[in-house]
Amino acid sequence: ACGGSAGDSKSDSGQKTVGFVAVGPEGGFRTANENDIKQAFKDAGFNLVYSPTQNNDQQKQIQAFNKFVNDEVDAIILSSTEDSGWDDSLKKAAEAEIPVFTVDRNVEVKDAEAKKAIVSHIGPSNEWAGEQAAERIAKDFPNGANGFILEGPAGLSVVKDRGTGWDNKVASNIKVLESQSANWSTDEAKTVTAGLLDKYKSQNPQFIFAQNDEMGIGAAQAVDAAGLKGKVKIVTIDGTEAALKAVVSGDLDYVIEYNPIFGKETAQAVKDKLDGKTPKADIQIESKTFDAAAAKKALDSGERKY
Amino acid sequence: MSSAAVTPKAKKAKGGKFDAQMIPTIAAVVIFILMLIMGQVLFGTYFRLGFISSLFIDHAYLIILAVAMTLPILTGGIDLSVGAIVAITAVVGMKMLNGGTPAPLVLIIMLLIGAAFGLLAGVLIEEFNMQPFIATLSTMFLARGIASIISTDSLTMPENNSFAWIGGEGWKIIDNPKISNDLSINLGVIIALVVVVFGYILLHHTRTGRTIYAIGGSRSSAELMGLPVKRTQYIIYLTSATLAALASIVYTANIGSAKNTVGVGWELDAVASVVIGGTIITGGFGYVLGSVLGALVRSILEPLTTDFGVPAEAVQIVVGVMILIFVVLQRAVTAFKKE
Amino acid sequence: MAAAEKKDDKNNVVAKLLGNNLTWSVVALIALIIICTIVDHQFLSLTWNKNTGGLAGPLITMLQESARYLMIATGMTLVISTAGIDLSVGSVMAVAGATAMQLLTNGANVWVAILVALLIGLVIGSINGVLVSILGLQPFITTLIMMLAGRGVAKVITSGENTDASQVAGGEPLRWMANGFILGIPANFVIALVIVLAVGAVARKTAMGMMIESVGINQEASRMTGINPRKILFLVYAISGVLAAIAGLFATASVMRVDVVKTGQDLEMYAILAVVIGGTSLLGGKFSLAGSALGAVIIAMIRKTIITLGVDSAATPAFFAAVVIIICVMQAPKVHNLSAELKRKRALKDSQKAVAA
Amino acid sequence: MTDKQPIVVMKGITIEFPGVKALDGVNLRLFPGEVHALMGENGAGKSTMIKALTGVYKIDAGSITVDGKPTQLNGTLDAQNAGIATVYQEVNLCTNLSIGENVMLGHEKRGPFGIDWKKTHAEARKHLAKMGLEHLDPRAPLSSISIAMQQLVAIARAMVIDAKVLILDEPTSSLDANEVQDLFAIMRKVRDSGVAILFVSHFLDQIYEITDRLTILRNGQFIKEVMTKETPRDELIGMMIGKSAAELSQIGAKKARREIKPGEKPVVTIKQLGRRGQIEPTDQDVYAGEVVGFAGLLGSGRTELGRLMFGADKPDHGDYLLDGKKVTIDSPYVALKNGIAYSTENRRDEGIVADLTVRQNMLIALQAIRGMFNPIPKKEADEIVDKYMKELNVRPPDPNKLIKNLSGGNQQKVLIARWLAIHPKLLILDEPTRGIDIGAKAEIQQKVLELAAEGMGVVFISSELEEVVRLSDTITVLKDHKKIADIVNDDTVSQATIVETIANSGKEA
Ligand SMILES: Nc1ncnc2c1ncn2[C@@H]1O[C@H](COP(=O)(O)OP(=O)(O)OP(=O)(O)O)[C@@H](O)[C@H]1O
Ligand SMILES: Nc1ncnc2c1ncn2[C@@H]1O[C@H](COP(=O)(O)OP(=O)(O)OP(=O)(O)O)[C@@H](O)[C@H]1O
Ligand SMILES: [Mg+2]
Ligand SMILES: [Mg+2]
Repeated sequence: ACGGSAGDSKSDSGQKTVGFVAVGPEGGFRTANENDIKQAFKDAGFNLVYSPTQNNDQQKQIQAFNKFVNDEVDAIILSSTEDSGWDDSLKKAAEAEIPVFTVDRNVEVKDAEAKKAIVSHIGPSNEWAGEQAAERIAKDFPNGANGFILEGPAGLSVVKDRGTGWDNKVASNIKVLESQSANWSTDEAKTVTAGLLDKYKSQNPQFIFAQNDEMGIGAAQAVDAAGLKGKVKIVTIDGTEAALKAVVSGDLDYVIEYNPIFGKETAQAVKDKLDGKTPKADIQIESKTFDAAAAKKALDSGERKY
Repeated sequence: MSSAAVTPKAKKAKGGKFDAQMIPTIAAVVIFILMLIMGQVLFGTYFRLGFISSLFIDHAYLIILAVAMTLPILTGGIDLSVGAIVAITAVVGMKMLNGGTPAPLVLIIMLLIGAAFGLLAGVLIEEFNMQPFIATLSTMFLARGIASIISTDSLTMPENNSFAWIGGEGWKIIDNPKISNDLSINLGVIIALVVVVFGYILLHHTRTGRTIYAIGGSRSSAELMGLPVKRTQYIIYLTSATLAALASIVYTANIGSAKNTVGVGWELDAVASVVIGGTIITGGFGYVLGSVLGALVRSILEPLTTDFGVPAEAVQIVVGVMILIFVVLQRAVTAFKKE
Repeated sequence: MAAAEKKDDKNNVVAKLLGNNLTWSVVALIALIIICTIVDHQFLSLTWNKNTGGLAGPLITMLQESARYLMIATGMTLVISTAGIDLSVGSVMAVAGATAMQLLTNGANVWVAILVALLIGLVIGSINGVLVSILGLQPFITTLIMMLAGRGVAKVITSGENTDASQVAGGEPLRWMANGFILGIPANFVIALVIVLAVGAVARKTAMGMMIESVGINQEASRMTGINPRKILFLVYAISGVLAAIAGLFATASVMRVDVVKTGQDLEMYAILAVVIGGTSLLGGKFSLAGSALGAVIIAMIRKTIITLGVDSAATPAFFAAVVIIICVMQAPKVHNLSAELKRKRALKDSQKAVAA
Repeated sequence: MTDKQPIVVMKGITIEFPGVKALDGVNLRLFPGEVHALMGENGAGKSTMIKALTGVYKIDAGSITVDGKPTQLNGTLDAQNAGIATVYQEVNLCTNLSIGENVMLGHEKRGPFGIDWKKTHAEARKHLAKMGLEHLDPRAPLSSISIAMQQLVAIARAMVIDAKVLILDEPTSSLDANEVQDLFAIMRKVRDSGVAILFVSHFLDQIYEITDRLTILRNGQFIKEVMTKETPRDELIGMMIGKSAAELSQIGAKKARREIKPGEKPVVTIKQLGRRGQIEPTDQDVYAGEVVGFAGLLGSGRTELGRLMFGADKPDHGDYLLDGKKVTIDSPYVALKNGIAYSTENRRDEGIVADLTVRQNMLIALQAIRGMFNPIPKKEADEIVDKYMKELNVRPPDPNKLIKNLSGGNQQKVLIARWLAIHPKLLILDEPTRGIDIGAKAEIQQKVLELAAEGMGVVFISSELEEVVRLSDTITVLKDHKKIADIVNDDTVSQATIVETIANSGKEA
């Protein structure tokens, strides 16, 4: 996407410019997702202008969004760090008649004018993923069990959604001894888990629900170091390659995919809209779940992109 | 750079009070204008009124924070808590609005919370000998932590609230058919400009302001001169924290929602703005107007990296290098002038 | 008479101890351990873990985590002593970790990976050094820039991925460095301690320590005595870079995976806190490596306490801040001079009354 | 006179620092319309006494009465509000601000829109003019003027408040004779307006010229309060040093001139060495064992020439010859390596390393030239420190004290020890006796002569013509950043000769 044509807006050359308000590379899911979107739009013949933020700072995203409106791009893809706070910007987009497509995270809009700007939402569901985790633990331990939850940084909406999903479906005989944040980090998850295993040794913890793969892998190492491999089952969300391998090797019990590969779908929706069609308002991306067998099959197939 | 060479000449012509201390600030002006011109020439959108409008509307908060940060930095201190104060005041304010508290009262309480953290920082610094860096780092953790304890939800503003008026669309001064050519302004920008004027008057036309510079020159001298150093230090941290609360008001009003994670890293953006504007981090020299320009320069870095299509992984490197070039250039100009 | 003198002596020792920052750091450390033990009676228990061939228990994991803080706090101490600051250590950790992990996954020999990671740390530290010493840029802003750019470099190295080398064969030495044990004690802690002692020995047995302090106290006066302040400044930033790279290896080797965003994030702040808790002033001058080492362990201990107490994750920053504020307030001269000050005031009042009468 | 009521009464003042009792039951009375001098050797406690009166230090015992009211001074602000204006021993101004602002800080003239800078500057100009500084632009940065000028600015600042008490701690130590006279004229005017002046100086001539009353301190102890007129010099010196004046080591009249043998090579020769804006290209020889005095008015360029010869500033013109060989001296390190040392006139900013100990301050230069990784063996270090602590009589005799806690004069001695420790071939001393008590001054002068006798080349820069004439073999006279004369200091030369030289060359130019 190296080119200075961002401002050439609705140029006669025919190539449409799409602004991508992104989160930026932060490993795992995000990098796979954004690379896929970039590639898909390139393949579809769009000029995609990519604008990442830092520290998940919504302010930088708002700035980028408003800039795209001023640049009069043909469409905006919004991968927001927050689900609210977009009303004003969306209103501007509506006024400028720029269609907006939200990806990954849906945004909440109150203003009727602003709502008009959003054409479709494309992405998998975080709540669904959390529910899957709860169901898996219920299946693993029909007689009940004790365990921990490793959360992302307090306050992110992904963390809340995955937590809500878990709460929706968690069985009554499953007891969460403690929820701790490990900041999405492998390394921190290892420390935190080691601490929790020490602390709750007497209560015989049997499961860990890690809200992302990175933390799950860290937890697995702590479990291994404590000599509890296999005795403590770890369920994670995301479905990165490293996590699938870990499922195969038995370090993790179960991985719920949060499918990042929906660039094609997004590009198609944009194309449809610009061609005058009306894409579906909610394009759900299907995600899979992996136990050891499924993970092995997926890895062997060589089709996974991340 | 041609601009750099021009500056000292312009300086000499004016003579008088116009001294070497102002060069970095002038360099900031020149470079800001050059960046705008570059953006316009290459991408054709930087002179659009819409771009200029959102540059100010979207960064009114940063301008306020830059002014706030200028005060402690002028004394050789720093206030790392501004970002976290934005978070806690935003969360509390939004909670109260949703609880039905009238907007004016909410505004006052937000400012008071900011002031309370400023007071705490002041006490830690002046009564317990903590260095400003550590004291405000502590209040930063504290404010951020309390904000998270209060709520980790994304809070949105209730409908039809007089609070939103501050940030709302404001007024279109020039209304063109195309939104990208509208020149608009909102109350947030006006507040920011008022804050700038306030900062200027405080620093250059009050004794407190001059004491701030004196402390930056030499705290012990200022003390021996019989200046009210302690009181001034309290004023500084109270003001910077209260202005941070004001920035929070402007920002939350603008986007209509709040969250405990808002403002992470903003203190560093504010510091970068202040430094780009020519204020020396060790204190004693600098101008509040420079900080404002610094905030604008800082704000324009991201659009430029986006338009140049800098690969995502390298964006931070490029932003870092741009600030570096900036600082080196200022340094070179200053050294050149000294010769 | 003699007894009175002895008592005076004792008072003096107590006063000296009370006035010493290290004392308060030790008190804080012990207090945290006691709190943890009250909440978790197993806290002090040590068991032998056959699995890892070392001791196991909460204190051991705490020491394991403290290794990286020891490294960055040591480098930071020297930098702060010159009245500078190094905000880039966290990012250097990420860069060094990313380098090592990326090299390993690309099939490089583990020793090569380690060496290159350290070299990268040295290079980034040296760039800081050159910018600060030769170009005369302000340390705060220079290393702030490096903190931003460094994280970008880490992302470039891994193409934005969180490179995972845990499955790579041959990474054993690196893994051992972070997870292994020497005589039952965590290897990384032992390595860190040895490095701290080595730096301390070099600083204090040669004139390096004094020259660093001298530059921090009065750069111009130092220049006039024939010291080359530029050389000193360059040196401390370079050292800080290398030590941060070691910390980065500890952090990534612990899970054999780099996290481009999270590895080393915010750790510059922890390092600075450790240094300040250890009694080195941010204004430069006299430094205490022992104090900083203690500070580093305290930081690890605070984090351990948070886990042990089960502090809600939302409340962790506030808890952290509260502990830091308490420690710093305890160290404030005003607080430990409180009784002396009251005594002085009383004596003064008495003497003035006597005069008036 | 005696029936006058004192405006300030300090009684039984005691101040203790960790390990030292700096003041022990000292009394002091200041009377309106009088100049009162605090007398005592370096470290006697004069500055500490002043800081007790201005609220910088808290007193441990005793009482302070101002205007008949018992007063608690908890800070400089309190003192200022009580009508006490102070000029401290070390210049305490803010170099980042303008001259005018420094004068007016805290007392800026205010209009309806905050500070009115026009009025403030005008006011500053007025106060500067009172000090004979009308030529200074109040808008110029303070850093653009010399320390001496800054001292005068500090005094101008002290006069801004309507003080009842004016304290001047060694204000004359960096002034030349003319400026001292100007200052005295002002002091008299102020005194006659009914202000009590507290004055500290190590120049007895000045004491007898300007003061009315003396309080003598020794080792932190109150010795006596006397009237100046009624106290002969010998008696005063006796009270100050605790032994009779006769015992004071005295150096004879003028030093016997060291003859330069024909064909003898100088240790250092500079040829047309100069630096734009600081000092015009200058020639100068210094022979082994020769003392070259630099004389000139304030701002004549003596310091600049000294710094250039030391490499503290890089020359942009000319050559440097050492023992006849051309060398490049472009940094203090190179100079020190080549055996050239320079003791600064700006002790606080360029001299002491405040937070290091006396011992470290003495050894640091030697260590620097030996290299960072080649530490001085402890035994050798101990010997050096021991030797100079004794030889220069540094007090307190504890090398492990932080140098910042020493009195000004003792700091100076430590710095001289620092340079002697490296055994230089050429020692440049810039105002080495500034702020030093009469006993120590004689010791230092004696030391200079000894060093010269041992074959060291010495450049002696001083604003006191008297000592320049007494110690030098050759006197280099500078004016307006240019060398104007080399005077061979034989028996015919006196202070007057030099004053004349300076005056005459002015006419020629
Ligand atoms: N802050 C301090 N801490 C410890 N000792 C101090 C401190 N300040 C001064 N002293 C000691 O108190 C004594 C008195 O010092 P003071 O500065 O009052 O001397 P002085 O009479 O002004 O000498 P001089 O003529 O050299 O200026 C000295 O022995 C000095 O070492
Ligand atoms: N005519 C002048 N007006 C203003 N400043 C001057 C003037 N001449 C010299 N100065 C400044 O005064 C300072 C002192 O000059 P210099 O060090 O050469 O004097 P000096 O002869 O060593 O006198 P001293 O050491 O007694 O101050 C220099 O910084 C110089 O810039
Ligand atoms: Mg004194
Ligand atoms: Mg001089």
